[in-house]
Amino acid sequence: MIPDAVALQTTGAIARLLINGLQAGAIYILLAVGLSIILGTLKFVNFAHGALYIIGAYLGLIIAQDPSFGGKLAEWGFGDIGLGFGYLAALVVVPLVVFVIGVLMERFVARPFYDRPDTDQILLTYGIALILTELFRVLFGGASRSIDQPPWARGSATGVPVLGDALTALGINAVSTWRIVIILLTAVLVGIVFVLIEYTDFGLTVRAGTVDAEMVELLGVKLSRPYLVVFGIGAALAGVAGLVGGPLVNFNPDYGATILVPAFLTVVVGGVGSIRGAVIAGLSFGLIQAGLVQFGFSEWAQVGIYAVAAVVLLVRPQGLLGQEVAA
Amino acid sequence: MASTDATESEERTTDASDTDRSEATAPPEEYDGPLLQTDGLVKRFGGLTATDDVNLDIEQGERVSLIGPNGAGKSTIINLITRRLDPTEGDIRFKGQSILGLNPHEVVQRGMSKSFQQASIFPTLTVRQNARVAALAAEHGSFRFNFFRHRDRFSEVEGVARETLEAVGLWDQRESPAEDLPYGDKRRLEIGIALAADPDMLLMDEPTAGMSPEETHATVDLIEEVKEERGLTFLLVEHDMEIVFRVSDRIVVLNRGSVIAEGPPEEIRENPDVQDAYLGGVEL
Amino acid sequence: MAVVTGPATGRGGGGGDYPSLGNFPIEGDAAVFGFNVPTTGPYSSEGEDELRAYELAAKHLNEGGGWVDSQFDDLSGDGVLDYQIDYVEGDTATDPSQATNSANQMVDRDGVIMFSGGSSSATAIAQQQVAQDSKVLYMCCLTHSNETTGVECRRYGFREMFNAYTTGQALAPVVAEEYGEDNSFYQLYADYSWGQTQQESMNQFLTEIAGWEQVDSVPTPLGTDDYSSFLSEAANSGADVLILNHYGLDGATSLQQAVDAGLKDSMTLLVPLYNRPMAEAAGDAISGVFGTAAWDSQIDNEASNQFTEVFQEEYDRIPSGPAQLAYAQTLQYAAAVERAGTFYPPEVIRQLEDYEYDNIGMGAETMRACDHQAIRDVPVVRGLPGEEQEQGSYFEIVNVTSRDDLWYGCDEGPAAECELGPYGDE
Amino acid sequence: MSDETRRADDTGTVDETGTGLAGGDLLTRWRSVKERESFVILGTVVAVLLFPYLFARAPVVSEILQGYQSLAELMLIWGIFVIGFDLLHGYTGLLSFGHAAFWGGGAYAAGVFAIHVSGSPIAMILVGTTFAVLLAWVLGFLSLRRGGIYFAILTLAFAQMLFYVALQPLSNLTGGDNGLGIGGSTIEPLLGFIPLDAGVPVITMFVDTWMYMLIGIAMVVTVAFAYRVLNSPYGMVFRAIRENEQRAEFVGLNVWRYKLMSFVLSGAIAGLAGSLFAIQQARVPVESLFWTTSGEVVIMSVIGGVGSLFGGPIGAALYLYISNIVQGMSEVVLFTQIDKLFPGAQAVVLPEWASPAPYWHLILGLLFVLVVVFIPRGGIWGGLQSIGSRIGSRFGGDR
Repeated sequence: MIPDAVALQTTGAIARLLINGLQAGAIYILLAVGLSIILGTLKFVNFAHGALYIIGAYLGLIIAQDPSFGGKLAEWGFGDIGLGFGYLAALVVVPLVVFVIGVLMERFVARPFYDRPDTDQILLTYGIALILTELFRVLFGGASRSIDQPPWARGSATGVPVLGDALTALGINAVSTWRIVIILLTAVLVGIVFVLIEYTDFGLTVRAGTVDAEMVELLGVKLSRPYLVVFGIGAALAGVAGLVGGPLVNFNPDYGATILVPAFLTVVVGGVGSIRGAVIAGLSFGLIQAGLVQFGFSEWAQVGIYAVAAVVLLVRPQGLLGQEVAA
Repeated sequence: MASTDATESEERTTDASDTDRSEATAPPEEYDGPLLQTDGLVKRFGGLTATDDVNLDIEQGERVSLIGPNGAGKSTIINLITRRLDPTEGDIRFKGQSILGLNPHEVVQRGMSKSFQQASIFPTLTVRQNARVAALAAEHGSFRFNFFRHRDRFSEVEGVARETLEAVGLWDQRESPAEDLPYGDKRRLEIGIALAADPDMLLMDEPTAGMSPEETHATVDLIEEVKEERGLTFLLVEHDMEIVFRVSDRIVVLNRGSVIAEGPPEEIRENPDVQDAYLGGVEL
Repeated sequence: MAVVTGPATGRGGGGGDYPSLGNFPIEGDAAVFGFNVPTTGPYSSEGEDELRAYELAAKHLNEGGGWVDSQFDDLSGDGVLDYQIDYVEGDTATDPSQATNSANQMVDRDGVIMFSGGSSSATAIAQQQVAQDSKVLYMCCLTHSNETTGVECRRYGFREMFNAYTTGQALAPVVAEEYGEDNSFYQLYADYSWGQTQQESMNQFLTEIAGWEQVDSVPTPLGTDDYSSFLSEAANSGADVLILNHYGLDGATSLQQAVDAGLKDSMTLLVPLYNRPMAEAAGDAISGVFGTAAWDSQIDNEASNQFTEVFQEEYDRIPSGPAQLAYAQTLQYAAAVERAGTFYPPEVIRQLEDYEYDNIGMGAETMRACDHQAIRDVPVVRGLPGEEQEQGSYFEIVNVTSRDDLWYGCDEGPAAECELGPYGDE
Repeated sequence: MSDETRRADDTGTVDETGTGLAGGDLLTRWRSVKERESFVILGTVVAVLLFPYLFARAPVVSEILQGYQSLAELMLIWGIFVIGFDLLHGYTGLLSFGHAAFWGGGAYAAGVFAIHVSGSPIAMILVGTTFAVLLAWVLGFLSLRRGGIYFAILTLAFAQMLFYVALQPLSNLTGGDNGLGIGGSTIEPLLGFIPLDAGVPVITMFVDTWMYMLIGIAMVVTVAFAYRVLNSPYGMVFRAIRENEQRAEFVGLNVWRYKLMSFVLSGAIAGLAGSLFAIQQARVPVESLFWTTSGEVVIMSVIGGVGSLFGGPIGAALYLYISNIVQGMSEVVLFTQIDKLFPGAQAVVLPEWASPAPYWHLILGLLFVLVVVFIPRGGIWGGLQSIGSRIGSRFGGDR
């Protein structure tokens, strides 16, 4: 028999690892799922995905609060364009707006480039990311911002009824409510997308198109509309990531590029086009990072992810749950 | 190339980084058995058996056609022979030696060349440069450490390129970009590229697909010509029965992955199994 | 830079003939200063404030006003020597490469006789190198790393700002008095030279001076933007105090996340160094948190008040700590030129070295010759609650730790690793 | 463009060296001359000699351009880097987003060698380049397993990994976040007796210092080397792989090995450029390994013209011009020197809102996207060439 105190300590350590891993992975997963379904279905590489995060974050800030911006907006007298409608309003509006932005991107950016080489797509979206980043910098200034946490999710989760007791019982004494919200929100959103792709007619069309677009078109199913929707969903997920990440991590126009690299790595390690793969890879990254910290190897936390990714890709070039390998 | 065809989801396992073994284990010069043999060749994709116990023997100088309805497994066999796919079971021997474990380029270096279904050329290079690339591979092997010598120093390469282009009748167009050629000429160039490697055996995957009647005619003439001049061994996959019967010494009929008949053209024409397989399809 | 030797005399040379060196002698009627600050990127708000102070300094040098009239007896208010002061501006974007390029442009194309600026140690160190190699003086602005006047020190660079080492020294007595002596502390530190020395200094002085006990000190990799795993380990350690050794905006992020995780309720938080972009970004999270700051307008003495006043008059805003540094270091250079009677860099350097002064509102100071570090007091501050913060005012001064309780000898600490290099006239 | 065969007057793909009709009109002869190797090298030498003079010292021109010597040096160094990058991207069709690894790796190797072993510039260059070659061999082996986007992402990931390794675990060696300070005094004189900051006799007015000479020589050597490679069998095979990898494999070429060679040659040139960067700056910022550096070389290459020897350096020069000089143009003065041409004429100072300075990133981004959309394989060099050939055909008739 293990003495109770030791048992509590062990469960506590495991619970902390899980919670930390989950919350660290959540944002990556939101970004990676969107990237992955776009890349898997449309075969389109979106280096501007990080910019969508930034759009979501700034848009959320403007809708939820009354921030005052620097940059040219201020110079032109529009420094205070915040609406102050509150966070919930942002949670409704941001995904919709970024969805529309995604649809527009598919129609006017991606579609003309489907027949161009992969590398041209990378170059184009990289260029668009540069332009968007710069536009934000010029308009809003380069300063780092953050979104306030909504009042209902402020402070430590240990103070929340029921949940707090459970956490304390598990030996967790430092986790912000907002992180729990992020974990739940990510789970719900990714779940919805998963059901949509795996269990609906729309999803069936999309998946069939992934395998053989020509064949699907021959069968008389138009793929252009599902493509629009897929791109929109992927974009909206990135926008939501920006919105929920905004209260957690300070952002500035450059942050989109910072977050893009690990998100891409998550996609490639998980396997392109696989939602499950993206989730598993994102969680693994989160757990690896949290584990390295918890067991005293924190200086390797950053390098660790890249090293693990390199090993995975050497052993399984198509990623953990990847399907095809085109040599 | 990004082939995302679902049926090709399992690619061959040979690591591309393997070193060249073609030179090291080159087959003996005077070998006079069957040029190409497949021995109980089986290929399964998941639960689907695309190739089922196929045994082919192709003698030197023989012209063999592989026919069969859509989905009979012709492409799979070609992909197995050219080492784009790994067989599930069985062996493939070229010039008496197993080629399993070789990379595609090594198979080519041993003397088996392939012309593709679509005109697979180097579009923005000139016609002459297209031929040169192929000639280079034939003259220098699959890789050579010579990045610091001007290419004009390699007159033998130039010679082969010229010979090839003259053979396929494209010498006059040598300076135009390959992508500007009419479709028929592109196919001729493609065949030329395959020939420049100076192969012992040529695999042709539907050489006349998508051609006009005149172009088809010209291509068939070209094949006949090459056949006469070079004494090449052919393995032809073709839908157009007229061509098949005109150029083949022997015909192998595939259905659902298995060989259902083989023999000289006249025999095949009479074979009831073949007629069943093609029921309502192509008149023989 | 080609060093062509030959007789050439700067006008107003006074002290006789000097050979050409770097951008000396000055061509034309104006001496050009280079102000190299981040005007884009996340630290731009700091850079812009520095720039305001630099422009103000140039204006006062030419037309009189501010400290030129009252604090710096060497300065006339009618240019420096016989030259009017002109200036060029550059953008470092807080990126060392960009800072180097921009500094090279000033030295090479614009012919500056001195340049100044910076908001991170990496950019300051990079610029100091340009200064040494091109024999043009560089007056550091905001750089807090030990290396700037330690292993990376240069003959052509001078620093007014204090460093990571002294931050721990200055904080320890203040927090010991505030929170008592029986405390255990847990440190997180950014895993690069600044963070490492910062946590060493905290450990040393909190143990020695405050009598506290360190539970653990954990590095966070650079580029970390989610500190949750680290914070949850910290919370679990049983320590009373959590020290977040993260610089600037990273500090804002880690502090905010600590507060969000509820750590402020169970632990006392400390940060080493406040600056304006960080305070702006962290908002209410800094409330009650102790730290140090370069300078603050609340420091109540004649020079400080005067600077705040002229700055407010000119720009209608409260100056930040780095602004005071920018203003002070520009005038220090100009005064040294006046004392030397020439812009010839080696002579100016000799005037700056071991110079004792008490005219920038930080008490009596010495610009030490052995490592070009100003030996001065360090302000300790405490963050204000969100609702009491306003533009330019984010913390309250708790104490100004005297220089007598701080610093280290020339043969110890970072100074022991400093080799300044040549003057250029040897 | 230059790589497209429609344009036989392209220096990268000289095909018919002088086989055409001899004794044609002047234009034809000019065309055949300008395709010779010696001409290309000579042209590069002249350009390298004249450039710093025009950019930094010539009356009127340099004042309008607002150029200066050290920027000219930097432009050449980055130009070399872009040539190396383009060998892989433009000619072999492999888009690497991790070339910072070779640039930064070469720079660090040269810098560490200078500090701990010898500060001889030649030795630094050799060490830096060799290190980059070895690194390219390893990274190429790992990332060439997959093509297209995967290659881009894998190179990006490996380079980022190196960045983080240099930032922390190896910070004792690399100086971590502060960068590696080599120091001008650590770098020894060229060949032991020529200080790099001394003026070059006779041609001082043109090139100023030996530092520039060293970089200029490296540029000429790089151009000659790249020209040779592109006109060797490799050049042909690289293009064949770019055009149709599968076909190249099926003519019997070991595509994988050629790709690896392309990667290594490209890495070698990037390493050379990185070593020069370390010498010129006397410092290696850790950002030289960061992925934005990889992004910069991509932008330079595309703007200048993918798949052309001279497009790269032009793209590099333009990028650095915008990021260093336009960046600082807080006020735009048009016709600065006009009074020298027309006495009494006034320069025009544009109002502050018209200053391009705050928008320099945006300008680069827009330029980049425009090139990607409309002239993906041409860039500015392609544009110049088609203008040139249009003029040529107007005066010379149809070829």
